[in-house]
Amino acid sequence: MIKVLFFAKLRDQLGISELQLDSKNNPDVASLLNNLQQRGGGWAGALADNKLMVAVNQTISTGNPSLQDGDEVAFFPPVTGG
Amino acid sequence: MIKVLFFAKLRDQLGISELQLDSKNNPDVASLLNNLQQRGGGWAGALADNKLMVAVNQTISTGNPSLQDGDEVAFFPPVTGG
Amino acid sequence: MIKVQSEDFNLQVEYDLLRQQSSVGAVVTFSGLVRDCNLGKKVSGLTLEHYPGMTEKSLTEIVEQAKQRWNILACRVIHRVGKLALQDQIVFVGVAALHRREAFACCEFIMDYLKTQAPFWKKECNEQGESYWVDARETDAQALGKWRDNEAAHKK
Amino acid sequence: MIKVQSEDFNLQVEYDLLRQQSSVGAVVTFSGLVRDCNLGKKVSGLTLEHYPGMTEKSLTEIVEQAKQRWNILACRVIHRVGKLALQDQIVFVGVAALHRREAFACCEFIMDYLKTQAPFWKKECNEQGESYWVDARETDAQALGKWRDNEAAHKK
Repeated sequence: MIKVLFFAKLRDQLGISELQLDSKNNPDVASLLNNLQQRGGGWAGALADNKLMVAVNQTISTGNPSLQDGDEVAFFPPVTGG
Repeated sequence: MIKVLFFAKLRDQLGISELQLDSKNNPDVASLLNNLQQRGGGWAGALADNKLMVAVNQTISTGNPSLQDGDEVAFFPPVTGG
Repeated sequence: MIKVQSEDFNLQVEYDLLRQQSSVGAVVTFSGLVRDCNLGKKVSGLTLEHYPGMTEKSLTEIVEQAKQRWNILACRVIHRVGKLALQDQIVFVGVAALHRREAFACCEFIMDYLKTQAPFWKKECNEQGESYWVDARETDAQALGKWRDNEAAHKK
Repeated sequence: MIKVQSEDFNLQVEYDLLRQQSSVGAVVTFSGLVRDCNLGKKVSGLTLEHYPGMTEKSLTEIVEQAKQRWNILACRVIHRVGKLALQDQIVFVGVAALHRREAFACCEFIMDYLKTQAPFWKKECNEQGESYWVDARETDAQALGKWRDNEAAHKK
């Protein structure tokens, strides 16, 4: 399974902070994102923002890394700490 | 009269921290410096350092400002505070 | 030393820890505070959300990058999370070095990267009790360009 | 606020004074300390000579220049004079601003100008009881170039 996390404004928009998804249907970040956007409701819109950041196993990811069982993938808006 | 001050290493080299000089013979900084260098002993050598800084009335001076009675002129090595 | 915590911090305590080595000649500290106004809107407080685990990892990596660029003697980073009131301290970055150049550059570098890479999010609230997520500032993203473009210059 | 004094100063006190306004979002502080080693020589302490009157005037002018370049909310500068021991505090520059960019730039600008314009001189002593005047560092003179060359860039 892949653990998927959402934070801040994105979590509020989706109304959920965590999902567990099958790794077979989500071989990489791009297909995971695509599958999430297919969920209907506000998902496509909320996940269409091209400023969204992605972290795989708690490291910011810019390409399209492949995923495997046990991976943790997080989607979140641009960070605003400091 | 013009008050002439020396600081730090330069004062140690000259062995004096303050002089009062006639303003008539020292119409500007260049002539004052020249007169000081004529004093013999170590004066010419100590005052020949082209890194010496000059302040007129407590403001760093880079040109050759004219001097008048009551002015305060200071000569000192590059500053090393902070 | 990196800490993500809800408790406040004390500048003097951090500073005294930074200056322990007798070779320290320069200490630069940055403190970020909750302002009363952001982008023209009155602010009465904020909540800081974070991604537990990744915040510490991200800050550790940023500090490691900074240490590879500059010769520093000590570095301390604290970021608070949770509810904060007006004028509360949010973040502390302190750097000790032999000379001021490295201390300034390293401290500013860490703040620039923290602002754009570390997973914290601010939700501001106003006196009417409304709350809203703060948008990222374009100038924060631009600030990183300085370190990429002038890498050679800043290494001096 | 500018002070030239023989007494020590307290970072926390200065910081608390800098952050009094509720619009302050960023405070940067610089503290300069007596290092145990300078240019390869072991140091056991130093004496700071100054030009009374001109030091205050010079620091005031430097801070005024900085305020013309950056929008800052508060600034405090303290420079000590007289005998100082190893690890003693020598100088403090603290700047409060809305955002970090101005606070960092202004604080570093003041230190760069202080180092090359304010009439202080260090005489170091070593454990053998020898004392000698410290030579000015070429890198300090070079540091000023940054503010002249990149005036437009740093005003952003």
